[in-house]
Amino acid sequence: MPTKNESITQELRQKARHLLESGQVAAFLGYTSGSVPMVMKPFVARKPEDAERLEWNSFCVLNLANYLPPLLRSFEPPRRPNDPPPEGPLPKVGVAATGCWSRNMVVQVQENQMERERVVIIGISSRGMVDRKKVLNAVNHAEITSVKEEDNSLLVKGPGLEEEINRWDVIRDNCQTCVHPDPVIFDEMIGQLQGDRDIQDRFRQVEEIENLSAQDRWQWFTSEIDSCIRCYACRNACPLCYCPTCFVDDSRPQWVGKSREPVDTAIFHILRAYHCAGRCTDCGSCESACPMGIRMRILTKKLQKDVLDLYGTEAGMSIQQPLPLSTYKMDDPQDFVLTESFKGEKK
Amino acid sequence: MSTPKGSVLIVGGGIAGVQAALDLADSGFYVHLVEKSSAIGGSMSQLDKTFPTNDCSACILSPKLVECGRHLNINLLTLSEVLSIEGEPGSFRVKVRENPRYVDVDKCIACGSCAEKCPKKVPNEFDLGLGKRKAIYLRYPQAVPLKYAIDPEHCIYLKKPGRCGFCEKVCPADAINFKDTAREHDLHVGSVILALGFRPFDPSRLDFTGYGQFKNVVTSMEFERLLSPSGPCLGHMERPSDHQEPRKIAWLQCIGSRDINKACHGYCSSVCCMYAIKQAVIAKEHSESGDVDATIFFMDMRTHGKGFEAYYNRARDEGIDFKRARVHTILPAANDNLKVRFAGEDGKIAEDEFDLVVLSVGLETDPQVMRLAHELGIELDSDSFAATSCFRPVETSRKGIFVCGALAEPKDIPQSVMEASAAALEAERILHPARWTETRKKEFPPERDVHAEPPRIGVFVCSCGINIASVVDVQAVTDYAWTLPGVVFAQNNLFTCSQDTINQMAEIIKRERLNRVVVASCTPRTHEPLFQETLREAGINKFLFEMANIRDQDSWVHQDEPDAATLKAKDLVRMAVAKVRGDEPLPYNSVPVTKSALVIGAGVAGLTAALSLADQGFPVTLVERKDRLGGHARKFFRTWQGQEVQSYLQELAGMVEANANIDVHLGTTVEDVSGSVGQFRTMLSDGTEVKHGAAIVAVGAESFKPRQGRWNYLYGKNPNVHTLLELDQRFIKDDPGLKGLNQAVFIHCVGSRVPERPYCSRVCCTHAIDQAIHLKEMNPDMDIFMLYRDIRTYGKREHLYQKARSLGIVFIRYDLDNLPRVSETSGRLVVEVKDPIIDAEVTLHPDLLILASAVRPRDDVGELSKLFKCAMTSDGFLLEAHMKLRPVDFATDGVYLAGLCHYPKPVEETIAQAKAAASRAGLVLSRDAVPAESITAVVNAQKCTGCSVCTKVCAYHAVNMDANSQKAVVDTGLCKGCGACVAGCRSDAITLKNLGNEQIMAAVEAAMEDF
Amino acid sequence: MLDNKDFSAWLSRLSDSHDIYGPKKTRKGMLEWARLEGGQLPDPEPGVPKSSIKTFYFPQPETLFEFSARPKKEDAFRLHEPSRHQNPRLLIGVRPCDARSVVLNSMPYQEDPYFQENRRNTFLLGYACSQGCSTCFCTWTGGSPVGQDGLDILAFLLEDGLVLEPVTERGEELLEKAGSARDLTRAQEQKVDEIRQKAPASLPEEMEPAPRLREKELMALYDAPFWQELSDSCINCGTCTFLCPTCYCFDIQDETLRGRGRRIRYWDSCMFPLFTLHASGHNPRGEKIKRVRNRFMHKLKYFPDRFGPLSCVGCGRCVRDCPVNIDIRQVMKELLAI
Amino acid sequence: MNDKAKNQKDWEPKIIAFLCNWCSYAGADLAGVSRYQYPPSLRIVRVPCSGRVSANMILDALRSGADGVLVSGCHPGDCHYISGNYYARRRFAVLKNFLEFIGIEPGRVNFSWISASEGEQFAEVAKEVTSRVKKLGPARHLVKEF
Repeated sequence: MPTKNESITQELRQKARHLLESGQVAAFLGYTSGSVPMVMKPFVARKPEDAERLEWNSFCVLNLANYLPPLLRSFEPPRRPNDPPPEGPLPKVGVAATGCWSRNMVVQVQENQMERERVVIIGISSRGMVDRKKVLNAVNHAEITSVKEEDNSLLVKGPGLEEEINRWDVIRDNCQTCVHPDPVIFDEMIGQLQGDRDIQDRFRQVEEIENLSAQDRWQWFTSEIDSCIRCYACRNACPLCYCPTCFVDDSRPQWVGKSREPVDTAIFHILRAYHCAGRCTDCGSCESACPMGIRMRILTKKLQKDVLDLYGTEAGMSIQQPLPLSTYKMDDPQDFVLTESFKGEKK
Repeated sequence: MSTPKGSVLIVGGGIAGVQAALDLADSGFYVHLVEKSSAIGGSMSQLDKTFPTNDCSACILSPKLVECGRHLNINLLTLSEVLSIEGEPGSFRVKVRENPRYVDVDKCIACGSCAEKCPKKVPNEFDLGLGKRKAIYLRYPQAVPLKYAIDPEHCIYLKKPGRCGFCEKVCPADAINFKDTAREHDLHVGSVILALGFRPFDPSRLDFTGYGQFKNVVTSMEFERLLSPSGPCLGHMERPSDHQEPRKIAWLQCIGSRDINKACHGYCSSVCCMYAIKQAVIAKEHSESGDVDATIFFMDMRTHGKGFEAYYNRARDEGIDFKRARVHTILPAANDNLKVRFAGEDGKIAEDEFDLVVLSVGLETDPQVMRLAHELGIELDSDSFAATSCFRPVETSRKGIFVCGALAEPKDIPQSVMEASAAALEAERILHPARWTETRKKEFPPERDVHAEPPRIGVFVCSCGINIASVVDVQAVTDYAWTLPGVVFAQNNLFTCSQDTINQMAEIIKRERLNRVVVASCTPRTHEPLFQETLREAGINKFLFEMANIRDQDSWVHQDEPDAATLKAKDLVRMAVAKVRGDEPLPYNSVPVTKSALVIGAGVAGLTAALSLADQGFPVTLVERKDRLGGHARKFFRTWQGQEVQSYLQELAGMVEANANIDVHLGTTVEDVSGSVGQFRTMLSDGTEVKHGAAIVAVGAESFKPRQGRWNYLYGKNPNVHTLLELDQRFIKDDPGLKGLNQAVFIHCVGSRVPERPYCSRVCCTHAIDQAIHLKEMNPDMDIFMLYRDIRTYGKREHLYQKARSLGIVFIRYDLDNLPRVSETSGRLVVEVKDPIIDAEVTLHPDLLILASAVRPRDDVGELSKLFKCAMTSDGFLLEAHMKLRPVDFATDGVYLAGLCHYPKPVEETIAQAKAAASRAGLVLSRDAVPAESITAVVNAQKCTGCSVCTKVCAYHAVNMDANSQKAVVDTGLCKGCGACVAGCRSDAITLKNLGNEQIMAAVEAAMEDF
Repeated sequence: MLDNKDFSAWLSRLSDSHDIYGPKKTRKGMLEWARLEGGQLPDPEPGVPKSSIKTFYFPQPETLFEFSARPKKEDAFRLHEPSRHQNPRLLIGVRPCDARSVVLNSMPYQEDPYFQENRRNTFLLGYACSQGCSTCFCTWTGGSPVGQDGLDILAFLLEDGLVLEPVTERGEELLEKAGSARDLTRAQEQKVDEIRQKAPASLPEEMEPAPRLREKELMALYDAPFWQELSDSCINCGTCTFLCPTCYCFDIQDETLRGRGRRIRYWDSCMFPLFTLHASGHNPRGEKIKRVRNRFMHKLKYFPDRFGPLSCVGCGRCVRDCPVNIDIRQVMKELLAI
Repeated sequence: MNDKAKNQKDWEPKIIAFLCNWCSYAGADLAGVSRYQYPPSLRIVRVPCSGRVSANMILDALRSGADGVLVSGCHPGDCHYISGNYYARRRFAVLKNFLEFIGIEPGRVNFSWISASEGEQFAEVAKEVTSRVKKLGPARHLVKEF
């Protein structure tokens, strides 16, 4: 009896092979397994036989949307910046997408990073992905050489180590609080849609910090990011970060220093997160990619919370719904404005 | 009439003359501006501050004067007088005598060494003799033209040739010319505007004032000079006798006004109440000791203008003592003080002692002007003001010759400015076929390409008289500027905006090969254009310029912290220098003009404005929400001068309907407005889209109907209680029922000057009194009582007040804390009120009770103001760009206002303002293109991700995605340079020219630099 | 032979004159370099700390000099040395692979005063690895779990203490101050020998890539098809390069602040698109595949061609922490397979 | 910012004020014209519109050593550029919460609406912001030092 992920893998291979064989897509973007346990390799199947290498399991943590725009571009005929777009339809790319990935694809469509027509989305309703760092913590950072996955548990092995871990215990924070596991746009589905999940405390992590004093919040923030080595894995793993020149690399003016000095690191993380405001789908790629275990996701989660509270929108729910920071309402909340609070006092 | 001349003669270089000159010269006519003194500026240049904003008079006037002095199409003729005017509208022959200045204006550099050396001291008439000047002199520091003149009356050399002549010896420019003689000019012009102004009443005619006998009795004009930083005591308020700061000052109102006996001036001078309050407020501010007792003796407090009542209230709160009493003697007291003896309202005699007495003297016409008027065949009225009529407020008795300012009637600055534009309009109406026929075009020298040059920054630090220098150590700031990177020149000036400094600046820019300029003075909002033009004249692009606001935002707000203020000034200069270093030359963009106008509201204002433009050949779309023309005025009986309003209104409406250039939309409102000056697109409720280059908002106001609440007085409950307009209706119908009445009572200020509506409605006093007179004329036996708070029959309207009294109409004053009480017994009205003079309750039984109710702004004005992005006052009227000098402009270019939506006003003022608005709109419509934004967004395609945030946040649809590159592109014609796209862009791919992140942050980082 | 007590006592004596660092578990459970105060011992975890020791030789950032950024001021743009760290540093628990990276980096940085100064000022007390980790492959790159290159002292950890072997003279001198050293028991000697034998064997079989790669024809490697798949998964982050002990690329920037300025050198990564961006806008390594290829070609071909050894010590950090499992070991195999 | 100055009791903070040209900058001018006095702590930077002010600018002000930041624009509906301040309002609302979330003290970064006719209001805001910042003391968190 195959596990859920094994059967998803099978179906994924079939669909991908079919898309490639039938020439509907020039490539299929998925995952394959690699040389290190719990680390999956984003993989571009270009030939039908490649499809057999596709794999789906609980360690597909990086958002594939991140790869789409450049991959699509790679199939366009080379042209100079101001040449007219090529005639006729351009090659398509197939891709597997969970809820958050698909919502990032929506944002990318809204932000002209790709055309919906050019992607064939194979939807997968997410059961949540496993946080490798949680697994390592669970075995007290012992050496792990293999992980066997069942539907609800992980069998972890290493030199002098054999342990079964409850899968849900090591699911990533973002997946544990995920409300929309279903893809919002897709061409085909693998398995059923499970519907929105009812999460009472989806912002618990954020609220805990909100309740601290300003001093303690600063303490938390600085100690959270102090190990940052400025490798930008978080940025590069993010499907929203596609600026040709990141503000980090601007030198006129230099918004932020490039060294590891605390202020520079802080400003990098503040602006990186702020640039995701109203766009972030909490896919958790940043956190999963970070080699230093920094939980920068909490920052974007805070922004997600406020945008929802203030403007009642969540990123990527539909292509039509405008991005919250490039629109407004006459009666948007403004009690944060000093002169408005004055009025309050006078009344 | 054959094609008219394209030039206009303006007589009088005060603010009115200057405004008229600028309007005409900017809309295509050549102007000869004749001024009898050696410099333009008139009375306004002598004032210290102006009410109700307390703007520094010189500061707001100076840019206009300089503009006038520099204007290519204005020919300044100073020291000149008009001798004769022959001809007719469209073609007048004018003889002008230009008296000798004895100083060659082309050579004089105004260095002042002549005056320094001149041995002859004479009283300075600019300071009304309080100070001294030399026989060779400058009228005042910011004089335009800034050229010295020799006063032949006193010059030793001219009296006895061979003696003296020092000036000639010391003049470095060899500008002295004792042989100079009078010249006569024959001017051929199409029209003439008289803006000859007024002269302050000379109180020595009134011996009770002790003026002339006691040193410490001064006129209000003299007191202005005592307050003024450029005055005899450099702004340190001193009294003449001992140069001590006065601690206790009295103002005596109505000196030479409202006085038919001694002064034989029956009229009200209409500005004295406000300027007295202003002087009292400023005196308190000015005093170093900080405690000045100010008392104002008055009969009626006449604060009937926009923002005046609030100013009055604020003054009362600040502890200025307003005494309703008539002063009858002033006696000397110990150490040059003065005993003021006066009769209070209750008739009791009282006495008080003051250090200084200021006589609020009225305005009168100068006898010389009377003579000139006589020679020119201009009819004057019984008060010796130019005779005009309510429906033709700026037309004199002689066709083609127009009048504006105080020559027609005493009035304040905004009113004069309005009339100036209105007079200009009348001239344009006659001469429009000759537009641009006699004008010359401004040619700037080619601009030096500074791209390759390293920054060479010049810093000019202004003292602004003492406005800045009294708080900020300007020398220290100047020295500091020298030490800043890129600065190769720094200088401190007394008035950087004065003509000589301006010219000098241009010279310095050339000499020092400056390629960036910083001026540290006042606010760029008023002075940037002036300095920028100077850059152009010096041959560099005007955008290589920054200002550091060390006055409005430093010296004025940190008066008690000179050190901190100086430190801040240095920071501000450093910031400006850091910013200007990155400034780049920008192109001068322009937008083509749709040569048609939209006028909203078809009341008297709207109709007048529409006609005024249509007559000049500009197509006009006239929008009226009601289904007929006429607006508020349809309810009026007659003007205070007695002309019937309805017949006039029919005539006016008839002309509008008949005019082919006017497209009338009745029962229509404005739905949406897009575009901007020159290129508006407006959607009307009837579905038409109107393209227009300018818009005039004249949506009027409503009269307040006190249906309930404190001001109800049984209105709407008892049939015999009317508002003024309702009584007018009965007059119009000639209702016989009115003749038989025994008693009528008027209650003034119903809903005006009250907490919920703190402004004065300006028109009701005159209107009510005129109605009372009309009733009295219908039935002389009728008893009429006017229950009032202050009678505000300003200007010539005062005659009505006198007439009413002479007809036996009874005036009883009340105030807010004992209002008249109105009741009815068996349908009969009973009015009780306390008469303060006999100090007793009076009970009246009127057959008719008339409520002089307020004029209130329309509730939907807010919507409209949003559509045109115009501001409103707290009272709910529309807010003009500048209370004093731009009374019909909005802050938004290309949009103007007129009529009651601006503030309550009588029909003659509405007409004048409507014509003024038309004149201002003409400035836009008369040209093919208006300057467009140069500071626009620009895209760095290499950085652009094509995410289109910029296109979404742009309110002007100026940013779009290029179909090919899928990168943002900016339409510079549409871009207004707001920068919303810049802040929205995560990639720093779109930026504003000269307002890019790098430059703004350079300023910010400079602000934080340690010393 | 020192037992842990004496070892710690020795360290606390040294800590007066030296700044001592060693691997410690962070509150997040990972092993990372930390300051060791008063005789504190490093955590005896297997494997290498998160960051390599290049942090000590090649700090992030290194201030090259400081200056006043106020034109016209007397001291305008006069450069001066920043006040540098004075105390000698002693790093405890350095793994032989890390130690060897210092030797390798010294080759290109022969002339670099900052690097050399830091090297002079830093003493390395290494811990021999008794057991390789799943991601280790030092033996492939010419190193050894018990290698001495770059170390001043090599230590073998035993249950009851550690066996310290001086490697350099200055190591010798340091050790003299250790005192109270006891001679090895027979058992201990055997244990040490056993480690010497078994440790290398615990690693994947040796394959001497350096000489074999030097023989390879460059273009053949350059055009190898597998680069495409490799770069398909790469996200171009700097994890591999920043964690790698032998990646030494840097960028230089002048920072000015409130009238003062400094020139700093900080890590750069050949994975970043801007790494090779020309002022003209042209970018010779604009595409991801070129950057990925370059990183490995540099480590496995260009560097060996120039200096001999691979620019890799087999610490396995990049393998362990690459978010998309790009594995230099696979790359070596692929290249050697050509 | 030199610490000597900061430790002094009579320390005067430096507050960067980004004021929109059409309303708040004019309001600041009016405060001057009406001689409303306020502390000499503001360093006013004139921007065309509050919609021009980005998160980067506010952070850069703090990074450069500003003890506080004030951004002020036209009242909603009065924007000279139609809608600039509406977008600004959203950006600022989100940014302010976020900065406070990571521990920037409430009161460091302030926003206000001040019209051209609100000179007194401007002085009030200037006083209020200054006193808030004074209570907090010199900024440290995001100030770049070397």
